[in-house]
Amino acid sequence: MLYDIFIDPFVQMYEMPDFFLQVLWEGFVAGILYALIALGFVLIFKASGVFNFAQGIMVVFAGLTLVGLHENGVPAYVALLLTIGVMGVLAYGVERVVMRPLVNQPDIILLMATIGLTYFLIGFGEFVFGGEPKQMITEELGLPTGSTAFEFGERGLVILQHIDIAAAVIAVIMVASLGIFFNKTRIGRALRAVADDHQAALSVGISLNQIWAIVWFAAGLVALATGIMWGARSDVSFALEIVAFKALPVLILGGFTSIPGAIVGGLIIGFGEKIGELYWGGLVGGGIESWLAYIIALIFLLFRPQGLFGERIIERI
Amino acid sequence: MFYREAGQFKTSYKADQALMPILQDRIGLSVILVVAFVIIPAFANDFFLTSIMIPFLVFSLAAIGLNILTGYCGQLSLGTGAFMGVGAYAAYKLTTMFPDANVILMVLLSGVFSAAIGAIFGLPSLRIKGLYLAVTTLAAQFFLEWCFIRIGWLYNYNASGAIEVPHREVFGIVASGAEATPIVRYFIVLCITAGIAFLMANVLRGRIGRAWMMIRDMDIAAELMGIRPLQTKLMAFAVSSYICGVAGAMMVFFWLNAAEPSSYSISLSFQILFMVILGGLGSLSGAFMGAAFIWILPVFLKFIPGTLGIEIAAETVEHVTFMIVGALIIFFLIVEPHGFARLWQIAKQKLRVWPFPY
Amino acid sequence: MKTIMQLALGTAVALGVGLSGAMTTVAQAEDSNYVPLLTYRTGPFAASGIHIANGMHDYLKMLNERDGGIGGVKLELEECETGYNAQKGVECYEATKGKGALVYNPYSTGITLQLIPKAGVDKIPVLSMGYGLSAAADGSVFPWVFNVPDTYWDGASVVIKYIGEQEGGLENLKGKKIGYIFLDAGYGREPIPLLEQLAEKYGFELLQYPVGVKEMQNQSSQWLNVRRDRPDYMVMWGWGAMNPTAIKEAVKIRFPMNKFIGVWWSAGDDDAAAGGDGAKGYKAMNFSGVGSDFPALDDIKKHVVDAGLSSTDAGTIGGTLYNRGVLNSVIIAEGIRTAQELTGKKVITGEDMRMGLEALNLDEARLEELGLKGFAHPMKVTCEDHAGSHPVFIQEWDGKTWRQASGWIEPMTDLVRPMLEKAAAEYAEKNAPWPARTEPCPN
Amino acid sequence: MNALVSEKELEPAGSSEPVAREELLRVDNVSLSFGGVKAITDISFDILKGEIRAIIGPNGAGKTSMLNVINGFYHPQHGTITWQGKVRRKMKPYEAASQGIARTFQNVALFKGMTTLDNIMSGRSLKMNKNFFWQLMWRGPAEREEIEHRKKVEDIIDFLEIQAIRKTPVGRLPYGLQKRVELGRALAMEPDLLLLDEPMAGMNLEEKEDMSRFILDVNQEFGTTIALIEHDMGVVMDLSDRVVVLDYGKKIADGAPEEVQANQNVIDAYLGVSH
Repeated sequence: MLYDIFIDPFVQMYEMPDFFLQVLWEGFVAGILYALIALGFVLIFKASGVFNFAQGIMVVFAGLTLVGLHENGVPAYVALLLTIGVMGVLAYGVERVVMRPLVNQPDIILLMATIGLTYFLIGFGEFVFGGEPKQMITEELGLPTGSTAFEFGERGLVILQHIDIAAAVIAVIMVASLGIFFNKTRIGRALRAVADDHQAALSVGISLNQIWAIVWFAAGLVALATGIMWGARSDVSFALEIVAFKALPVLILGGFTSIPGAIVGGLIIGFGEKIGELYWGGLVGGGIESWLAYIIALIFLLFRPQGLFGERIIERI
Repeated sequence: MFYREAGQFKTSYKADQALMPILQDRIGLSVILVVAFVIIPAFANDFFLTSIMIPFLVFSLAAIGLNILTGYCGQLSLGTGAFMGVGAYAAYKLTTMFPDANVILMVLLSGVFSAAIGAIFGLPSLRIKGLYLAVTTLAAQFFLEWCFIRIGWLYNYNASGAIEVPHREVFGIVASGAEATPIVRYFIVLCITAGIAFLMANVLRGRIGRAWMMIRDMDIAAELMGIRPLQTKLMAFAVSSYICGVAGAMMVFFWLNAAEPSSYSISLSFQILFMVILGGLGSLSGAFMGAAFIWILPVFLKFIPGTLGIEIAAETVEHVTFMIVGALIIFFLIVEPHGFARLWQIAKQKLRVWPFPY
Repeated sequence: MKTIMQLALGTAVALGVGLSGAMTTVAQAEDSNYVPLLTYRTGPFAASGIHIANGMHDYLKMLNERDGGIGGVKLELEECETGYNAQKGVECYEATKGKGALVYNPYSTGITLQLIPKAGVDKIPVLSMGYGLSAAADGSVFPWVFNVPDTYWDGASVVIKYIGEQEGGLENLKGKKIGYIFLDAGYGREPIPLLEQLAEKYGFELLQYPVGVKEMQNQSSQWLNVRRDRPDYMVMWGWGAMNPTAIKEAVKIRFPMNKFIGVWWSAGDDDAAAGGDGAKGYKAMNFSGVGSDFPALDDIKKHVVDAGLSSTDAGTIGGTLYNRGVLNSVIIAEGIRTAQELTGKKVITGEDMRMGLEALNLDEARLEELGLKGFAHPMKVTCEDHAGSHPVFIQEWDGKTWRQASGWIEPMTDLVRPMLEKAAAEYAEKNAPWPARTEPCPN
Repeated sequence: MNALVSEKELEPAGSSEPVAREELLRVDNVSLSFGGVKAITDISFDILKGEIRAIIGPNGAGKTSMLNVINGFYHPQHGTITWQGKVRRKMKPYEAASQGIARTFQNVALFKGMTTLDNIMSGRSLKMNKNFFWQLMWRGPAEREEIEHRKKVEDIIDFLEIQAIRKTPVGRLPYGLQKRVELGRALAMEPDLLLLDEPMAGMNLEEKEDMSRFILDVNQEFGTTIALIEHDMGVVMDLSDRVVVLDYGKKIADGAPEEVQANQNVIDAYLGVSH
């Protein structure tokens, strides 16, 4: 028993290094996708203090809109542009209808409102585009679909999916451009000001409403990118929403306000759950992936309540 | 005008501390109880009892349970569904282990197990607060769900992986199983829910209820006033989980008759959370109002078009229901973030001054 | 504030009116047979549910349009959306049973389990076609439940038999590894006891890969495990979004698709199409016709779909799951017809329907008469055997469409039947006092 | 009013002649830092039974941190605290409360969702002990206990003249009244030592006078020892028996109000001589 827990997994890693590499790669890709969802959360939380539960559903909604438009005869790239437009309208609508009237409410009320938004988007998306899962239009968007296999040794084999590589590249580009946007542009500076202190930002003439609409739009774009990537891995349907829950432990690890935290947290959860499932999951019958991420986050929190990148909390009265 | 306490003087602290110090409230409650215990059983059909009243009462109880934790003690939980599941599985194990025992007693006892599990998952609450805690309760949700699937002992190794409610009689009346009539189930559920609601009202107006609210409103100050945070929070977790566990056991024993692990999934947790928030955090009557709204509205939306002779495809109804429920949640949060309970108070205030608002 | 009060009042009034409407049971029309269809076009399993729902609805609707119903009596159809959710399933059941429902087709193992004990009490049979509780095939214990044409145990035995054939005989399975990937719920777990027994008997190794309902779209771990374990064959018991994801992942790890076999619920056209070219060669069991080349389906297209009486997309007629839904409705319709013949009544009750289903005899001649020659294997229900252990065939995906890849393969009834009886006895014991069968046998 | 005064507290109350007072609390060489930031450096002073002890100093001098150390919310890295003659081990805030230390806060820390009555009742938490099962029943012991304590709380409400807002949620009260409720809540604990953190901050003159009167009454009628932080020098000089002055986390003076007022260090600190 002890051997199975403490020694055997490592022996396996050593004996099948190609497989171990493959596991790491899968963990990396899953982590990137978790990180992208978490990134959407962080953007909104930073700027408005809203824990946007609907981020997961926005991923599906964006993907569904894209595919749905394409199914109705819109060319892929036009559909992509239209979807970006839809996300813009959504951002504006959310700011107008949900955020503005609820300003200054307690966290839990805002959280509930975003859960209400989740329900609305599920109903709306299925109402317009139908409930059946759809295939992501990967090829039409010019994304790679094949795979490359690296063979070495007698049975050594590592397979990399091109779409996964693309996902990683796009994630890096998104994070980099967000970084530039935050640091180099006027709106980005305003955004950071809002994140620091709403009142102070208001007093120097920054429009909160405008900023909120912009972050929701940015989160919508991140959601679209995530939706395309994840949709290409499985399919586009609201069942995907459950996968989006994984972004929550990622946030816990990375902290609600840290973009690097979201990335690192995503990778930790991605690696952790794949390695845990494949090398230890078998001991308890497998399937531990469904909760391992949360337990990792929970244990982590017990030792570092402020998250990976958060500052130590000094309680004051 | 109609709701006016003028002339009702309280001459003792005892009278002032009563659950309902105002006569009109007492009359209102009596009317509700008469409707619940006499009128509904006398006139309602099976559909109304099984699909509206029983689920409504079960969910009300679960909402009370969550309200204790979230509304009164301020600890946000997304694991309600799993705690309800613990109650259900515990009740199932108890009744199959002791087939001759009183099934109602077993249902009430099952809550003890969910209370224990709830307290264990409440331990991190000492260090983790707010939304962070909510995410950690998801660990409870998903871990327990996994247990319901993987631990065959819990469902007696049924090939179906589900728990099926056995036939049990209490004092010669069939109380559970397929032969139990809706009216019997309704009375059991009604008595348990009303009983627990009453007992909780007692706890909440006393020392313990106050301690929970102190933790909720300002945990640091509460601690400086001598409240032990861990004990108090754990107690809230335990009491809340007990109630949720009983509700979960009632859900399978007196309503659904069989349950798969997916019956106690995260969506159930959200359903209950909606009820609590819309009904009003920190309000027992709000729990009932929230449950009525969240449960009955979709049923209403689903069956009304049919009875009015409008042909709408079933899936469209479902989609529209989602949209309407989502939109109404946002709408009510904007109109009154403190829920129906506050709306009701405002309405009472209006009645008090009507017809002269000034 | 005033507007809110008005709104609240309005809502209350509307609710009151609505509820009183819902409470008054719609009087059953004297001249029709009422068939509620518990379907799901929403939720995580909508992918599979929509096609089934379309097939079920369209065939019965077609009978109404073409023949004016069955035996001269129209069918009153009502769909009730369950979303594969047990709560809503019970709600649908309670809402419809008072209207004189003849039979229930829950299309969810969870809802089926809830209805099994109620069926005998409310006197409405449950028809769980190829799903639900395997043990219910024992008609002497479960007179009110029918799971024609096959149980999951039949299916599992067919898969092993087929793999044995591929390997040149069951004896060659010795030392082979067979992987079993399944939806981690009652549905996917049910075949395991039989598979384990077969593994012992034939000496192959059974490797299990459970997929949680939440993880349906994120199966990379399971398939990495498959890659590590290198099984010779993979068998899948999937549903909904699990199927296309599994097929994609199998393509990804370059698992030989011709050694990947799904149950009849993993046989959807969309499921296989998700794998693209790589999915060519994927196999699945089936017991309902392949393609749309049947006169009855032409009638559906003509009378229902083209007439705009259905939400079906004409291109999906003939899909595996659509045809499955049609077969389900054929059994309902034939059950009603048989019941009408047995009782001499036109408008029948749930009890009559039970007799009709129990006396069901769908032979080749009858299938041809229905315009469904070769659509299904002939099936005959007996009082003891409510499933029938009917043969199943294997179909193969050619990259565009399914084509039949084997003849009809008989299940290992000799092995399955004793297990069924044992399981039925266990169920009755666990749910004691389980009512003994008192219903007369119509045969 | 008498109901509130226990025998123990009656003892030093009202005795006008200056007796050698017993030491209630002593702080020896306490240092506290957060990471690298030193909040308190090597501070020692004592609080005698029955006196009003003021802690003053410019903003950021470490006054509130000192109170936090006294009631166990912060744990100093160095130094000891002696409470009623016994050296105190590292303890949790609720243990300090159960030993008889109550306090009010710089920024009002009332339980916002509760009424005035409930807030003050919350101060009785430590004195109430009927368990969960009695609470479930209510009728009987739990109700009797509740009424018994309600009487004491009503006495405090009378004392503070806040009868009219008894059933008002405290969130809706004006600031001055909130401060008063907070004092009531601390009084309900019947503490041996009452820590007041800027009880008069943000008040107008009239409110300050009221508050000063309450503080003196509490000290004289109930004999409660009081340690207070206050910026209003006039108030400090009038109310307190002895004053300790902190600046940059260090003690710069300690003694009677007049002595402290004349101390050059104190004058420099307040006038801002560069360090």
